[in-house]
Amino acid sequence: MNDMVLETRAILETRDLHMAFGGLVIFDCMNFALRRGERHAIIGPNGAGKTTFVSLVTGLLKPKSGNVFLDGRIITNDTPQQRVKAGMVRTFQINSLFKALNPLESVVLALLERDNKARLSLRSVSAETELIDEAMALLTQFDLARDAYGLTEALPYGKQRLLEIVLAVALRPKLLLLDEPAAGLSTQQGHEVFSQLAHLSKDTAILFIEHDMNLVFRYADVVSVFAAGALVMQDTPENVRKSPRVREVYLGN
Amino acid sequence: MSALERLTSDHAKAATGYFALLARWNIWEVLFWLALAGMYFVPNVDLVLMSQIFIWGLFAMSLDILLGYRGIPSLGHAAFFGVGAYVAGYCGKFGWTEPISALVLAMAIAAIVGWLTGKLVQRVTGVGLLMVTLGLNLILYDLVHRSTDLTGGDDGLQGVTIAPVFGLFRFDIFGRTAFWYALIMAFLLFAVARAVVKSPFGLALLGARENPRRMIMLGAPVEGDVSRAFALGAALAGAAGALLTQTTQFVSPNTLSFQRSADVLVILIIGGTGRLYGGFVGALVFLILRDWLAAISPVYWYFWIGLLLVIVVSFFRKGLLPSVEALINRWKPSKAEEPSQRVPPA
Amino acid sequence: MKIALSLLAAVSVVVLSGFNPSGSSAQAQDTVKIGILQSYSGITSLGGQQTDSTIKLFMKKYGDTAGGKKIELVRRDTTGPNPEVAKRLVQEVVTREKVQLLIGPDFTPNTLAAAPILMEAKVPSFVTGAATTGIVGEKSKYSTRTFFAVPQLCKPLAAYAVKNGWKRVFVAVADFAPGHDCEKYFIEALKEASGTLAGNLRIPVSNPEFSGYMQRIRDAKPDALFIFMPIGELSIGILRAVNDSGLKASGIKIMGTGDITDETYIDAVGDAALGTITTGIYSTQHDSALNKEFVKDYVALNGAKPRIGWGAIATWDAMRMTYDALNAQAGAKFDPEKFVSYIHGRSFESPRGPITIDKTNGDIVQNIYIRRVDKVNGVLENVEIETLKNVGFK
Amino acid sequence: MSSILTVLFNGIAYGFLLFIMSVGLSVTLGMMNFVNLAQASFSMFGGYVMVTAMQSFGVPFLASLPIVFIVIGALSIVVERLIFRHFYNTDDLTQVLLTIGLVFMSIAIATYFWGGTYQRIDMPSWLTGQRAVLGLTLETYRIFLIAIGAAMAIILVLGLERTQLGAMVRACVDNRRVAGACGLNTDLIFALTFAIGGGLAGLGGALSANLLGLDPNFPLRYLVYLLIIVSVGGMGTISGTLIAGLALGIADVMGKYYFPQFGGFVIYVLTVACMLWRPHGLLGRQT
Repeated sequence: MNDMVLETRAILETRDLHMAFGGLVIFDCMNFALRRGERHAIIGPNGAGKTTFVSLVTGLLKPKSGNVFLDGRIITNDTPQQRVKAGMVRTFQINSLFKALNPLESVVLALLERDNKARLSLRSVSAETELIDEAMALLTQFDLARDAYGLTEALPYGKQRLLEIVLAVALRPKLLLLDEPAAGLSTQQGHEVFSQLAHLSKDTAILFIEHDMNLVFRYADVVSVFAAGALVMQDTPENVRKSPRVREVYLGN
Repeated sequence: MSALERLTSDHAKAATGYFALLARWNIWEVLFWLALAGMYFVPNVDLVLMSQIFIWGLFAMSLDILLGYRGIPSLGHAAFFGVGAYVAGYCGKFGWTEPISALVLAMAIAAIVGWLTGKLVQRVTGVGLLMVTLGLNLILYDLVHRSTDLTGGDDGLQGVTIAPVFGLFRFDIFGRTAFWYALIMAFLLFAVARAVVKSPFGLALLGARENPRRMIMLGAPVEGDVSRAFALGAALAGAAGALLTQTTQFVSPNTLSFQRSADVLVILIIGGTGRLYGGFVGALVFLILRDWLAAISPVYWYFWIGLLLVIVVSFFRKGLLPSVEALINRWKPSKAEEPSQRVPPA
Repeated sequence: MKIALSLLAAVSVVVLSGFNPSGSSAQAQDTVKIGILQSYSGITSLGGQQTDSTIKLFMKKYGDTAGGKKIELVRRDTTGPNPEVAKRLVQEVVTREKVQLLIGPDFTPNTLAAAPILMEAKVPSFVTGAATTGIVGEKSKYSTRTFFAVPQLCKPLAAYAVKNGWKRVFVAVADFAPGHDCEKYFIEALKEASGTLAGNLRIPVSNPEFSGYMQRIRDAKPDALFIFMPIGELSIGILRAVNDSGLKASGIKIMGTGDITDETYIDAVGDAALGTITTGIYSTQHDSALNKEFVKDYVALNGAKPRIGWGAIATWDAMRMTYDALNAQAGAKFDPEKFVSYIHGRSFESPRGPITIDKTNGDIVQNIYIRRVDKVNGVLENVEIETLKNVGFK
Repeated sequence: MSSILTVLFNGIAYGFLLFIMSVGLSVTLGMMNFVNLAQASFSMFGGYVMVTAMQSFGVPFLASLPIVFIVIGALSIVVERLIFRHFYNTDDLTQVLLTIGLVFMSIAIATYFWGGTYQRIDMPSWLTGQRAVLGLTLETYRIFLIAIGAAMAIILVLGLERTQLGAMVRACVDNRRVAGACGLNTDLIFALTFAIGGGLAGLGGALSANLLGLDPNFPLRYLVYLLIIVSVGGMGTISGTLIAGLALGIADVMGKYYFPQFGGFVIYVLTVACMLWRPHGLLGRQT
């Protein structure tokens, strides 16, 4: 792997990753690479290990063996916080938000944590005017400005989904991992989410798990197909769409 | 950066305005503290009882930082109160009689003990957390209670002399200095706690109370914040302990007894968690009621205190303050409500 | 931070000024207000009830005026050894109720917390429920002790044991301040009487289980066991354990200070207390006409339950001295200095026996009785078997 | 050598006593996920019912035990129906505060009915004194405690953890809605479980009153011990409570015999260490 050219160097890489829950082997020897700024989709039937893979990469789960590299640096044993500080941010399949905080406060909190300004201090939050402005800008960008002051718990599911993504984007990640971002959204909202993501700066890599094939084929540069804990195929969306093996993986032979 | 350009300026101003509104001292807060100060001039008021209400209020507020803002309950918060009380007691006994500096020293030592406790209980939750805090409190109580040559044990620390405040105001038997000293110190420490709770750290505590897993994913040092929250809570509790020692010139093991840990929890729940004022309102109600009940039915007042607690837990679980506020909000809905008050931790 | 906040503060202003337990009536010339600060609730509620019954009896016999002044009582509940509450109540009754005398507060921590106030406000007080040495005297010039000082009860049994040939004595005390004092005095006295210490134990105050200690005492094979435990479940527990574990049956003499066989708790111990030898300041069995009359009247007025304990006799003597001192300054305005100088140095016959209040520091010199627990017509009693005359408080 | 065996025997007896006193709480706390500190008050009233039965009605000691079980069981059903059933899905802290309030009320009620003094408890003659067993002189009452404790443990472990009733109770606790859906009368089962828990607590109070002394402050004195046993033993398992009770009982007695100067706080240190090492108790299920 050391013959990689610098600018196409992998932002994320796993080398012979092995993971098992007790006897059940999830990944035997998973090698995976994601280039800087690449928009990469992971598809595959349920139970193919997609969410487990994301949890391993983001540190919520520890692999049995093998290593994970971020920007060329080994992070297998880093804590989830260290990974976030290193620029790797994820969203959850099921919304995981702050019930009692309203969207504005939630995003401001994310920004404060990003700039590590949330430690013991006597200055009021209102003093952080640029962060508050940035938060408001992000909410406006994702069309949540009108809901900024309402209770997060009272937001419709679709808007909560958007807020989940805003919280991740707020951290200006180098690598954004999205676990079924469009889940529970209408197709129109789904496209809206993905077009927002497309606008993100070029050097932010995005790795997302998605079932909606036309979203995948429209927004992904590269598609990986997972099945039963193995990377069956990794290619451009068109090739994956045409490949008989992918159809076989989904429909079974 | 087209998104930023599209930003309309009024959106930004409204957002900063929102946080400024939350931080600003509103009229009712000022009235509350003036009312408390006004108690001094009420004819025939028991000044010593008032000073102890301020001390209990400060102590309950220190628990509110942990329980109301970070969602960590504790059955052993009196441990920090006792540490502060004994540090102030030793200062008074061994020549460091100036009260304010002794108070600061007491807060510092209590903060260290709090920080260590935070480290210890980081991964424990639920009944286990209640048991660990209770256990630590009982161990400290047992140690203080038995080492008679060091702490005077059950008879308390003797020979504690406290110099007049600023060399001018002696702690007289009528409790005048005690009243003002306790009130002003309680107010200053309240202001500090209020600033911290309105600061980014306060927001981080609320985030961790609501959803620790999400905070981890924002890169927040959640466990480190637990220790910092414990240090802050312990420092304020230690200050309350020191105030009690200095206003009564005496300290005994019951400053860190299980009864005190239970009482402060009851006071906070009666007042209401998550708004810093709950502690003071709870202290006002609990101490006046107990003093009055003990006078009219000396043997059976336990029954009425128990009944009060059952009623508050059953019908006013959010506490008196929030329930009264909810009543008032029905006619005149308020615009900005503190995040900590919206969804009670229970 | 709505209107609710100042609404609640305003309510409490009303509650506070309106409801304080008793408005301070103007200080009439011809009344003397006595503050009664005892524990009426919680673990030690018997102390308060006993004080009230004794005062009721005293005022029934000697009327409610003394030296031409009407006696007015102001009662407050210290809720047990709770210095924070005790100090506040003393301050309240002294500064707002303007009491001139005080019976109590009970327990050593409460007494110590109250001392500076009583000194400054010159309010004479009677220590009827705290035994630690040195809590009367120079630190509280206006206080008089009618209870007892720890050494008074702890020292005599050492010499008594050696005299009866029980040379090897094991000492077991409760692990708190008075316990450590008592242990120190007893071991000193034992050395003086050339007895040998078979071993000593400090038993934690919150402790329901004694069998480990019983085994340790049995292994040491002492002639006698000396016990110091506070009144209450610890005394009951250890006496039952000593009996159930067969220590007493194996011939070890059981000794202790009178607290462990106090009349108010002895029935709960039952026959396990039989034969226990204790030092005491008072027993209802004391053989004197004055005592027989006192016991008869007390039971007639207050009933047999709860039984008469040391708190009662300490309060009785305090009332006795109050009335005498007030009569001595009849007609004049109440003068605390005269009151205290009249009492300090006085000797008189109390139902417990002759007592003297030390001139210099107001502590008590009294007879100390060696007693044994026997059944007197079916009831467990502390029968006095030896009298040690005028034992000092050092 | 004999003293070590006697100390061990006394430790086991004290362990069984702790088990008897806290098994009621482990039933309610563990199986019903309800932190009921007022269990200590049920124990106190159990003691008072026994004392009243023996002294006012001349009921012999052994016969008074079933009476205590039934009376306190009934009392706990009333309290459960009136108060507790509204608090099943509240958090631990709310339950702790509610039950502390009930403990305060029970102290005043006991003082009102039975007075503030310690109760006089006369054991039947065959239960007092010592007996020579295998060369050791052991206290008869402690032998009786071990016998009753063992019997209760067997009945409970088999009864609640191995029988259909036990399964029904655990089903209700794990998921009340679903259990209700498959036809289990959850209210009845919850009330019944509380009755068993309360009855056991009453029995615990009656059996321990002789050793620990009975007065209105009984709950405050022994509340902490009950909590320690149940949390160390593992919320919800009878066997966990038994092992924790025996372990702490023996450790306490042995501690006092071998290094008496440490005395009381050995138990507290053990508790904190155990709760940190296994927050759900020795045998507690990972809830």
